[in-house]
Amino acid sequence: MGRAATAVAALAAAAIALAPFLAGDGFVYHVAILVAIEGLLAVSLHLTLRIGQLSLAQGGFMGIGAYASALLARDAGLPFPLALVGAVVIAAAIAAALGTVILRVRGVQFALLTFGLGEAIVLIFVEFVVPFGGNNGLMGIPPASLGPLSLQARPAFYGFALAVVFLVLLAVRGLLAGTPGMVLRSLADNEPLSRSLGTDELAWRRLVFAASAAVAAISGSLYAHYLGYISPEAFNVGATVKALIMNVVGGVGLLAGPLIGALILVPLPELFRASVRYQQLLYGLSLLALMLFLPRGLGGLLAGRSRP
Amino acid sequence: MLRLIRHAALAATILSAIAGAAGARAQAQETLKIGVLGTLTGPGATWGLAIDGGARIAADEVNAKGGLKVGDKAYKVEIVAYDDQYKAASAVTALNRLAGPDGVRFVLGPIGSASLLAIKPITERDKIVLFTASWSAAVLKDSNYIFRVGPTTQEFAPATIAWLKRTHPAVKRIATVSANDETGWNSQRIQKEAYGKAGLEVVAAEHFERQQTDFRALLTKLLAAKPDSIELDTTPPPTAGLIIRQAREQGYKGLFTKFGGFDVAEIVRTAGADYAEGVVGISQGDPASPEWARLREAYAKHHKNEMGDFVFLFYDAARLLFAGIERAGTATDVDKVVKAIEQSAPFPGTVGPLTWGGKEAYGVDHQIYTPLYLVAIQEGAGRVIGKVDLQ
Amino acid sequence: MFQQFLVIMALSAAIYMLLALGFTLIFGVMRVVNFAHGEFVMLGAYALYVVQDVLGVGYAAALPLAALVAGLVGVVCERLVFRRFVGDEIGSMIVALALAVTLKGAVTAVFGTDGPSIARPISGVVTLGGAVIPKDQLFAAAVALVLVALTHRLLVATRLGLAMRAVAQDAEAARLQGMRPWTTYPAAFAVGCALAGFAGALTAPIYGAAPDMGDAALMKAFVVVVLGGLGSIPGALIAALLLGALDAGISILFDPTLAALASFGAVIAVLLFRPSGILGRA
Amino acid sequence: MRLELDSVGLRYGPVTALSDVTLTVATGTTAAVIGANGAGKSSLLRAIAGLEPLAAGRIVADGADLARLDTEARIRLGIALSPEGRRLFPEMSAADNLRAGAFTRRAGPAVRRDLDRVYTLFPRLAERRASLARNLSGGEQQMCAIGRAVMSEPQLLLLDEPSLGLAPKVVGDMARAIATIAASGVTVLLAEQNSRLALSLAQTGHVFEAGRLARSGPAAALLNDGDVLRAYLGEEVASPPAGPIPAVPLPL
Repeated sequence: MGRAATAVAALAAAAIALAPFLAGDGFVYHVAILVAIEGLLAVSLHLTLRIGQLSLAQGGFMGIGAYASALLARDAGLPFPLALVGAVVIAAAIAAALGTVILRVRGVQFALLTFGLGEAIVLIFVEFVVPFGGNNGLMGIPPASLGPLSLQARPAFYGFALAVVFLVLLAVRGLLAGTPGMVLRSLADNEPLSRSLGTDELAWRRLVFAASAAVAAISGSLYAHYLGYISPEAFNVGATVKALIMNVVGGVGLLAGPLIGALILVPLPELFRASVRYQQLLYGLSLLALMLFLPRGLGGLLAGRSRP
Repeated sequence: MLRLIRHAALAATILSAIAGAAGARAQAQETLKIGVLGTLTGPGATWGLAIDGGARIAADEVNAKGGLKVGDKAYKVEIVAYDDQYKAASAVTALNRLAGPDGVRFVLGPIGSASLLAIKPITERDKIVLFTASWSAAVLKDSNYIFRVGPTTQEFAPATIAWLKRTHPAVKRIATVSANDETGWNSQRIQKEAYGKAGLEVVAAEHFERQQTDFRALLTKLLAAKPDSIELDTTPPPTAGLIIRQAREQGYKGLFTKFGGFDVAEIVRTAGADYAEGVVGISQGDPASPEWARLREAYAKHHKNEMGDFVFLFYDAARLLFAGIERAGTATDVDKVVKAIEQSAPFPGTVGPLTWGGKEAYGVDHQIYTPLYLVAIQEGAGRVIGKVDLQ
Repeated sequence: MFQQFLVIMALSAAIYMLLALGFTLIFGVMRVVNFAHGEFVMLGAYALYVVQDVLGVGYAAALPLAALVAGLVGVVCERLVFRRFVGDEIGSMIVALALAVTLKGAVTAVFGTDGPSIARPISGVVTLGGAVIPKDQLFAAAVALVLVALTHRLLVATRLGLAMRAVAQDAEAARLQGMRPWTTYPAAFAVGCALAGFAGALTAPIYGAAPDMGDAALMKAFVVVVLGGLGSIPGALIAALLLGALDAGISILFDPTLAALASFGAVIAVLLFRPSGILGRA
Repeated sequence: MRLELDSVGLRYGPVTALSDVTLTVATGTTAAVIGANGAGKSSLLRAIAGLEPLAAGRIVADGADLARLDTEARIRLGIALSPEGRRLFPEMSAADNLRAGAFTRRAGPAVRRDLDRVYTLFPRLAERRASLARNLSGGEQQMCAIGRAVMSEPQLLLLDEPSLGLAPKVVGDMARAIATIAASGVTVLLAEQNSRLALSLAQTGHVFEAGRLARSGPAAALLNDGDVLRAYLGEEVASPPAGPIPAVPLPL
C-alpha cells in the first residue's frame, strides 16, 4: 500500500472506531464493546497462526483470563487494573509452561491437541464448583474502574476497550516487526535452515504462544468485568472457532484482518435476527461463500489482489 | 468476470441483510413492546415457548379490544422475543437488545436461574421489570423489579411430599435427579431438605449435564441405592422422559415423581406411553378443563408444539402486567407500574385467584401464588388426581 | 453394578466405533479433519425421522435409506466444498466448521429446534448374568459391529477399497496405477458420511434427535480417532473400547463431566507422547 | 508401442524443466535417458505419464496425441511409470501393491498369469509377498515397484532410476529383470544416473543437459564416445539415498 492509501486506511479505521461515540446509542456501544473483546480474541488466535500453528485453545485462555480476573477482583479484592494484570500474567505463564511441551507437536495434530486442551479447560471450570462456580459461573464481578474513574457506563468502558485494543495492536506489531517476527518469518520460510543456524526456534514460538495467551486473557478480563457475569460455555471451542472465522473473513495475512472480521461477524447475527429460524443457516452460508469465493478474506480485497 | 459477479453477489447479500434489519427497525409508534426472554430452543424450549405463547395470547386479546388504555392513549401491544438458549451469556446479550434498541421496560422470563441471576444486576439498575419462573431462592432477594409468576419448590415441596406420604405409605427411599446448574442445585437442595423433614430417606442425589441424553451410567449408580421413588425435580420434561425410559429399561419398578415443571406431552413423547404410565407431577392447570382447551386453541396459532402448563403462568402474568399498566396510567414510569401490580392482589387468574407473598422468605412480596394441581399420566394423558394446598 | 458397567461399556464402544470409522476414513483418504462429521450423524437421525415417521417406511428399510441420505449429502459437500481444500489441512478444517454451522442451520430451518418425535421400533430388554440389556441398544450395537466388519471388507477385498487405501497412502502413486483420486474422494466421503448417518439413524430412536446432537457425536468420534491414531482403523476400534470403559467407569464412579475431562486428558497425553495413536509407531 | 516427442517443453512456474525435446523410441526397443541430477530426466518421464502438463510441443504414442489424455487414460492405453523413489504404498502388503498395479484390468486368468510372471522374475518378492511394503528392503521395494508397473500390462514402460541406492549385486539382478521385460516386446524408456548400466541395456541413448536433449545416438556409440564418457560416465556421483517413503496411515 502506498503512503496515501495507508493514510486513508488509518482515517477509516479511526472513523469506525469513533463512530459509536457519535451514534451514542446504548446498544451500539454494547455491540462495539463486544467487537473489541472478540476482536482481541481473534488477534490472539492470529498470533498463533503466525507461528504456523492453529491453536483451538485460545477460548480456553480467554476463560483463564476471565476467571482469574474475576476471582482476583471479587474474592481477593484487588482493584480492576491489578486483576487484569494478574490475569494476563497467569494465562501467559500457563501458556509458556504448556508451550514447552505442546509446541513440539505440529500441523493437524497441534490443532487437535489444542482442541482437546480447550475443551479440558472448560470442563475444569464446570467440574470444580469451588472456586469456579460450575455451570453457574461467577456472578457479581465488580465493574471495571481505573482508580477513582468508574468504567461502568458503556461509553467509558468502550473508550477503555478501544485504548486496550490500540495498545495490544502496537505491541503485537512490535513483536512481529522485531527480532521474534524476523525469526518467525525465517521459520515459516525454511525451518530446518534457521534451526541449523542455531536459532532456538522453540523458545521463540513459546514466546509468541505466551503472548497470544496474554492477549486472550485481556479479552477475557474485559469480558468478565463488562458483563459482570461469566460461565464456562462462553469460552469453549465454539468461541475459538468464532475467532478463527473472524480471521478467515478478515484475512489471515493481515494484522488488521482479525479486527475487520470481528467488525463484520459480531454484528452479523443482529442482521439476521429478524428471521430467527433461518439465522444460523444464513450465517453458515455467508461463511461458506466467503471461504469459497474470497479465500484471502475481506482484508485481502482491501490489500489489493496480487495473487493470480 | 466470474469473480466480479461473485463479489457483486456477495455484496448484494450483505447489503440486503443490512437493509432488512434497518427496515425492521423503522416501524414503532403507539405500540408498547413487551419483551420475552426464554429458552426457545433445546431441551428447555417447552418452557420458553410457554412464556412466548402465554404472552402472545394475552397480547392478542388486548389488541383485539383496541389495545392497552393508558391515560388517553391506546397502545398496541407487540411481543419481542429472544432466545437465551438456557445460557446466561446469551441472556445478557438479549437483555441488552431488549433494553437498548427495543426500548423494552417489561420482560416476561427468563426461566433459567443462571440467566436470571446474570441479568439481575442490569435489570435492577436500569429499572426493568421481570416476570420470571426462575426458581432459585436468590431470585427475589434484594430485588425491587422482579416478580415470580408461580410457586416454586420452596412453596410446594412440603405439600407435594405430604401427599406422597399419604398416598404411598410404602415409599421410604428417595432418589433425586436434577440438572447440574443453579436451577438444579437449588431445587434439589430444597427437595432433599423437605424429604428429610418428612422422614423419608434420600438415598441418592445425582446431577446431569443439560445436553446429556445417555443416562445409563448415572442410573446404574442411582438404582444401586435401591430407591422406592425417583424425584425428577426440575429436570426439563424431554430429558425427564429419557431418564424414565432408561430407568425402566434397567429394571426400575418404583414410582416417578416430577414435582417441578411437568409436561405430559413431552414426557410421553420421549419416554413412550408405556414407560410414562403412572408418573406423577404438578400442573398449573387441569388438562381436562375448558380453560385448558381455550388456551390450547389460542396457543396453536403461535406455536406448533403441544401446549405446556406454564402457558397458564405467563398468560396470567401478562394480563396482570397489562392490568397494572392500565391501573398505573403509565407505560413508562416503571415504579408506578410495580406499585400498581403490588396493590392488585387478589388478581383473577385463569383457574383461580392469584395472591402474593414471600416477604418472610425473600424480603419482598413478589412471589405470586397460583393454584396447583397434582397430575398423573394415565394412558398417555394427564389426569388431575388432587390439588396442592400451598398455605 | 460391574455387569452393568460391562454392558454399558460394550454397547457404547460399538457405537463409538461406528462414529469414529467414517471420521478416520475421510481423514485417511482425503487428509480432511471433518469437523462437520457430527452434523452427518445428525442428518442420519433426521433422515430416519423423515423416512420412518413422515413417509411411514418400516425401520429395516428406513435405516439404510437414512444412511444413504447422509452419504449423498456427503458427496455433494465433497464436490462443492471440500474438493477446493484438498492439500490444505487447516483450510479444510475451517471450511468444515463453516459447513457444520450451515448444516445445523439448514436442519433448524426445516424442522425447527425441537427434536422430532421418532417412533421406537424395538423395545423390551434381555437379562444376562444380572445385567439388563435393552434390546434396541443391543440391536444398534450389533448393527454397528456388522457395519464395521463390512467396511473392513470393503477396504481389503474390493477394487474401491484398494483405491481408497492407495490414494490415502500416496495419491500420486495411486494415479500412476490408473486410480482417479477425484472419484475416490467422493467415494470415501460417501462411505464416511453414510457410516455417520447410520450412527445417527441407529441412535435416534434411543436418544432422540436434535439439531445440535452432532456436537456430542463429534466429541466422541474425535476422542476415539485421536486416541487410535488419525486414519488408523484398528487403532480406532481399540480406542473405542477404551473410551467406552473410561466413560462408563468414571460416570458410574464419579460424574460424566469428570469422564469427559479424563477422555480429553487422554487425548492430550496421546498427542504429546504418541502422536500416531496408541497403536502407532512412536 | 512407438513413442514420439515433438518439441516438448515443460515448466514449473518460472523454472524451465524441459525445452524443445524431440526424440523417438521405436516399438519394442529400449531407450536410455541419461544425464546429471536435475537434467530433466524425471520431468520427461512424468510428462509422458501425464503427471505434468506440457508447456509446448506434443507427445504421440502409436500415432495418437496424448494431449487430451490424463494419467489414468494413458495407463489404460498401455503407458506405465515406475516413479523415482519407488513410491510404493507403505502400509499395504507387497501383494496388494501388485494388485494395485493391475487396478485398470479386470481380475481374471490374465492378471493371475502376470502375477506369476512377476514372482518368477523376482523370486525374492514372492517370498515377501505378505510383508508390508515399508518393511521391505530397498532392493525388494524396487522389485515391487517395477512389478507393480508391469502388472498394468504396459506396452511402454517408463522406469525412473531403478538402480538408485541399490547394492551392486542387486543392481545386476535388476538389470537382468529389465532385460527380460524388454525382451518380451515391451518398449522401455529407462532414466538413469548410472549411465553405463542404462546404455548397456538400451539400443539407443539420449543425453540430457539442463533440460535440453544434448545428444542422441545408438547406445553402443555413446558408450564408446569419449565426450559422453568424460561428462557422464567418468564421474559417477555417489547416489543420494532414496527419499523416505512418506508415512501415511490407513494400514489394514
